[in-house]
Amino acid sequence: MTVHPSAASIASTDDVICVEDLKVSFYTDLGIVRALNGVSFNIPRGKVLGVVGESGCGKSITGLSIMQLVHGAGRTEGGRILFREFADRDPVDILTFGKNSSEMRAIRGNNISMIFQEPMSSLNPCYSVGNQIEEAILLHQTDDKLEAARRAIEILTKVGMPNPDRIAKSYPHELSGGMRQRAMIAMALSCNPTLLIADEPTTALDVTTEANILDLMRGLQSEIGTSIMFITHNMGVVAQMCDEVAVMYLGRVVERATVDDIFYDPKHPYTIALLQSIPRLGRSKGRLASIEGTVPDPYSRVEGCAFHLRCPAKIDGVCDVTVPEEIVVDAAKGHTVRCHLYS
Amino acid sequence: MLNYIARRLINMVVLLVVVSFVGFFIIQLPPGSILDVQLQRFRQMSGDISREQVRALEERYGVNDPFMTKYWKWISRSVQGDFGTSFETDQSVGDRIWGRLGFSVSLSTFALLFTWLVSIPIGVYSATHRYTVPDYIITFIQFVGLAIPGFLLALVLLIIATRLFNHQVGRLFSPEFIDAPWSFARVVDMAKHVWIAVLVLAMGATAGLTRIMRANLLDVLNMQYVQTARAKGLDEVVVIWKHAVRNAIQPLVMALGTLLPALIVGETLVAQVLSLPTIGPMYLSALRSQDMYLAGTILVILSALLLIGNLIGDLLLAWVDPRVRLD
Amino acid sequence: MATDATQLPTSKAAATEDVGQIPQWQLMVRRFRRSKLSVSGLYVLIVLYVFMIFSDFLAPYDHNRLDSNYAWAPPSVIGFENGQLVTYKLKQTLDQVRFEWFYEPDLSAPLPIQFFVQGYEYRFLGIIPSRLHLFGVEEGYQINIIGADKDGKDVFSRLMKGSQVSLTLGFIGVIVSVIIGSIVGTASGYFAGAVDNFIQRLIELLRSFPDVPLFLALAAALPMGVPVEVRFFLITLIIALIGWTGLAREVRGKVMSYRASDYTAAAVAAGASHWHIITRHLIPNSLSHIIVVGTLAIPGAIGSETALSYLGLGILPPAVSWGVMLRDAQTIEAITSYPWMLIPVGVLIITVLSFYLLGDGVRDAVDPYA
Amino acid sequence: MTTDDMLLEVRGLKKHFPIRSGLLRRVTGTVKAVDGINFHIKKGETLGLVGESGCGKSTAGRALLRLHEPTAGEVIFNDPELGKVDVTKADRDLLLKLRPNMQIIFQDPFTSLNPRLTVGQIVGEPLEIQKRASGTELKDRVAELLKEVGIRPENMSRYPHAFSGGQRQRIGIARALALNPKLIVCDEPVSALDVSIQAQVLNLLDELQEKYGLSYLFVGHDLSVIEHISDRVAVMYVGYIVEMARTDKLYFSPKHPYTEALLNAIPKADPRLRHRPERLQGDVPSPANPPSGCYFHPRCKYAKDICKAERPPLVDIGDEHFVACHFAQELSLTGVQPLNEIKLEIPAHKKSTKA
Repeated sequence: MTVHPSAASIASTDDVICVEDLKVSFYTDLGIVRALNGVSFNIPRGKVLGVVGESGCGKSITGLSIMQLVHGAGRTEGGRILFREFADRDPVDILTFGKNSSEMRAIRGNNISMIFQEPMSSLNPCYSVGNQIEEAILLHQTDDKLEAARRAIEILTKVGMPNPDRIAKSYPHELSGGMRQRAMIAMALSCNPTLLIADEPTTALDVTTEANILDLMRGLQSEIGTSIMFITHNMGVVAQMCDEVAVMYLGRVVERATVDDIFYDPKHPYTIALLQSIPRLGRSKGRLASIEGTVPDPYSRVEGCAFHLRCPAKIDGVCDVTVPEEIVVDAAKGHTVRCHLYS
Repeated sequence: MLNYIARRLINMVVLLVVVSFVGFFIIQLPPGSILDVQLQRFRQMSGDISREQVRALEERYGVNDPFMTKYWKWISRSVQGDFGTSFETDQSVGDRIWGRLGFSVSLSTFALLFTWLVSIPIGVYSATHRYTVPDYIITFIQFVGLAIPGFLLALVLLIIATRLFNHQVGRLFSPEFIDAPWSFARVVDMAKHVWIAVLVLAMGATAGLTRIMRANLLDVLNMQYVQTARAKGLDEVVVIWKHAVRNAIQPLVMALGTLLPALIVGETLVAQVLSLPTIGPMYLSALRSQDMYLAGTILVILSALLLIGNLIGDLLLAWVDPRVRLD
Repeated sequence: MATDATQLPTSKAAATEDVGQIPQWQLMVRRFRRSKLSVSGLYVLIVLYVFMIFSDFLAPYDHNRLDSNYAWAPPSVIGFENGQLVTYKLKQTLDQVRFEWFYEPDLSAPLPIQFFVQGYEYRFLGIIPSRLHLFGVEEGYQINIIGADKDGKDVFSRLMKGSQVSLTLGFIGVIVSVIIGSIVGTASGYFAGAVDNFIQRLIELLRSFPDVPLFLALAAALPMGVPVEVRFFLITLIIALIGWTGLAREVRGKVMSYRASDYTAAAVAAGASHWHIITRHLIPNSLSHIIVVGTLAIPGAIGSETALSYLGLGILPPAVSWGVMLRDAQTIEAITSYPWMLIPVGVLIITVLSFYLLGDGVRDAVDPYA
Repeated sequence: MTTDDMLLEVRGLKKHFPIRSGLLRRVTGTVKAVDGINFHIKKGETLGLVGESGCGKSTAGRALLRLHEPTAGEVIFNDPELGKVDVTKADRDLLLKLRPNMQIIFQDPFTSLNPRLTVGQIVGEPLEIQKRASGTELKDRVAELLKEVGIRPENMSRYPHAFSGGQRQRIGIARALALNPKLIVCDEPVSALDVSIQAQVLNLLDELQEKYGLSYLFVGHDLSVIEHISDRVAVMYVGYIVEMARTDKLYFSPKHPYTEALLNAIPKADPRLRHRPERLQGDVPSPANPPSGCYFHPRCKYAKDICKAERPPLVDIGDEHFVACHFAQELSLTGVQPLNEIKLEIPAHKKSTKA
């Protein structure tokens, strides 16, 4: 398969991250799982990119790949991840660094940080919240312990903790889910990263807490100017949070557009079907349009377009044979789609 | 916390009473008593003993008392610190036990330290190098360590020490130090003798704990907070030792409480082979000669050690893991 | 009508067999097979147990047959002469200084090894009387393929006879303790409340005794002078009595989690009886766990029997077990001068090791994520 | 026989769990998971029970089926043969007769099917328990049930591990259908599923309801899903129902401040509807240690003194709209705005290229 750098993925100086044709496979006892089959997208500086898709589409793996945190059985088998810390610097290819190399560690937590889905298990139960935030500050920013403690409390205040001094001394199990996620955000933002990767940060939270966390992230994002890669499966969250969206299906980005275009002018049948199938608040009752079938099991390899097995607009002899290339629908807005209907 | 300790202590006292009762019952089960052995000896020495003499002895040892009376005599005196008189040697049970128990406890403590010092790093290595050749080798050695009887290892080490280094091991001290007062030289002498025992005692436990450590660490390494620590940019060494090991070590801490008494009694066989003056061989001979006060006392003391050990383990766990709230 | 959710092909390269049809236990067998070490452990155990079944047939002599001419005789030299396997008569000389017997094979006096010979009488599998033995030599001489002990008893014959105790006692003890532990644990976990409370107190009490001393005390309380079979039975009981508490606790934990599961709730919602839930959902799911705990407990139980017998509190002579045989190997002199006395120890280690490897493999197969 | 269209009436249902602590492990408190709730379900109707985690909605669903033994209250079920029966007081025999009419489907499709049984055994189990069928008859019935939920009957001999989450959920539904129930408690049946699968399962539930006249108690936390499936909705907060009304009423003109806050918090799937209304601060209180008066008062922006002192009862403010708020009549709250209908269609390919 030939690689065509798409319009969107031409490494513009405005992009913090430019992922090109990323391929990751997992070698398990039961077979090979091709998690990413050539993922390409970019994250513009100071913007929020939403990465949406159903479970198994590879969205989390993409996030972990940027951090070089894919574990044991997973192997990166191709592609580039270009990271440009400042607009006037040359980009570096993260994949050329070793997983535990000093270069990679200097980026992690400092230039690119990450928050995870489960606030209950993402903080170490044995150390106080303050200690865990200070750890990152001491690693990247200062050697002065008092200064680190001061900054930790400052950032805890910033994420809206009601009583930051007390929170800093408390242990994770003493905090509610929402508070823990705030602490995680504080930790991730403690070194003013260029990019924040948020892997379903609100999925495990209740709606009222989720709303607060989303407000907080949006507010801090516009204040600090950090770019965010926001991984989620919730279209509502995407609509509220993101500037741009990449829709993933089975290890590929199938559509990439601004958030308005995704919701008002979607092109890929999968994106359309996804939007149709969600029950929307305030919409009249009736049958939901659903996508037939299920996501193929991860060990199998689907020929042609991965979505053709469930696609209502499938073209026989085309979709089940050739993998569609990335097609630019609107160059100005950077709207691209991988679908034979538009070739 | 205090509430918890108080509750545990009350529970412990209740359990100890029941344990002493059941233990005493088991120990006096076998027919006959030490008295028969005693009388045998008297007969051999002085030919004949009168009925009165026998009765006097019976009276003294309370041999013909009903079970409850025997138990009561023993337990009421034990509580006052008087564990009765050993039939066999006519010595106070207390005196005999304390000296040996001291050796047993220090020996086991050394073994425990050794176990921890060895099993944690090896377990960590094994878990972080899973499915590599060294991991397989470590795993295999662990199983061999579990499978080899301690006394055999003691024998083999004994042979190596005597034949190769011409070094007299076994026993606790060189003859010139046995009755000597404590001094630096005596400690050095003890260390020279005791290393085999420590090594042998620690072997089985080390193999087991390494295995546990490996499994726990593998679990913990899958936890999200380990990933969080990596995402901060921490070096893998720090991730493992600061964030993962601290959490994986908890079952080992819990095992601490049970391990000490287990080691104390586990040395029985080894102590036999190495002729160590510890509590195990004493308990064994007391059982054999049906010296019920001695055996019963040792059994209850060991139970108390086990219960105290469990309590210490739980308290340590609360200290290591802030999530464990003892209320 | 609902659309068919299973109709779509999930894969073009469909597997040749339908993994979905394979029950869980078969998937476990497959996972087990992947662990080479565990599989070899299983094979070793199969060989050992086959030897045990045919032990009387394989042993040339009664385990207590004395022959002072063969005291401390080394393993027989086997040769091949005139088209048949032979061993040699021994020249016995006394070392006057060290007062030890020395043996040398008399290479001029071959003793043909006879096969399928008649020897002492035994009952195959405890039922069929027989005098048939695999091999032997001319009456009046002895073949000791792995040497003889201080009384000239054939170590190989004793090893074979001893396996009948050592390979079964611990095994049966664990089976009994597994049965007790499973029943008590299931009852405790399922009925909760007062039943659970009582059982938990009982277990707590039993576990307040350090196990080895309790074990020794119970063994010491066993009556002397009872037939071997009775003693065997009583020691088995002791092993079971001490072992069941740990298993009961684990089974209780498992049963409680299965009882709280949604599929159990679904059965309750359909009106299922306690019996239905226990037999349909709780026991089948706990079973694999019980087997794992049981398998891993066997080596410990074998070790316990050996230790007891070694200390003179377990199986007593004239009966023989590997533990009894160890008593002859407990001095430096025995090990250095008569190293073949260590062969039973070696066999014991291999047995225990194989059980550990087997148990480890079974555990990984049953619970691949633990 | 009754011709009443009421199927289930729940009155004052409570489920408390004891907390033990102190020296003697005495009961020192209770977790009031469900603390006296009233609602009813009519024949063929779906009642949505919505709330945040820990509000007691699942416990309520299970308590009325007596999967948890209720602490107090009545659950009056209108059985087609036995008439109105209080489920909480039924003895073993009566319960056995009542159970087939009240079934349940679960949230987690991976733990709700016994991994050791085949799909056929799982779906056939209720029939076996109730001795409704055996042998080939059982097999035929199971095949029929599987077809009903969109699973091919050939899958009967396969094990759950061979199925995806959505397929397993269908199997769970077939199991619940096996005894021809009148009422099914749906305990968050779609919250563990992917969106595309969620729609399939919701449609299936709709179809089955229509076909068999089923009533659902649909427990969930996703307000969009609840709105889609329910005729009426009850909102729970810390063990208590704070508002209950017809779906459109509850969503478009809520009367309880908590309902308002919940509706405002949902991220709307429309980028042009981005706004940041006032958010609810603080956390849901623990049911072991709830605040005084109205449990919602510490987080409520409209709270007055009376809210701290008195717990408002659930009262009917007309047209079957129940609210537990001292100021239900006075407050004017904002609900959901009718959504911009976005026209979406999958572009069809020219027919000529189709084979």
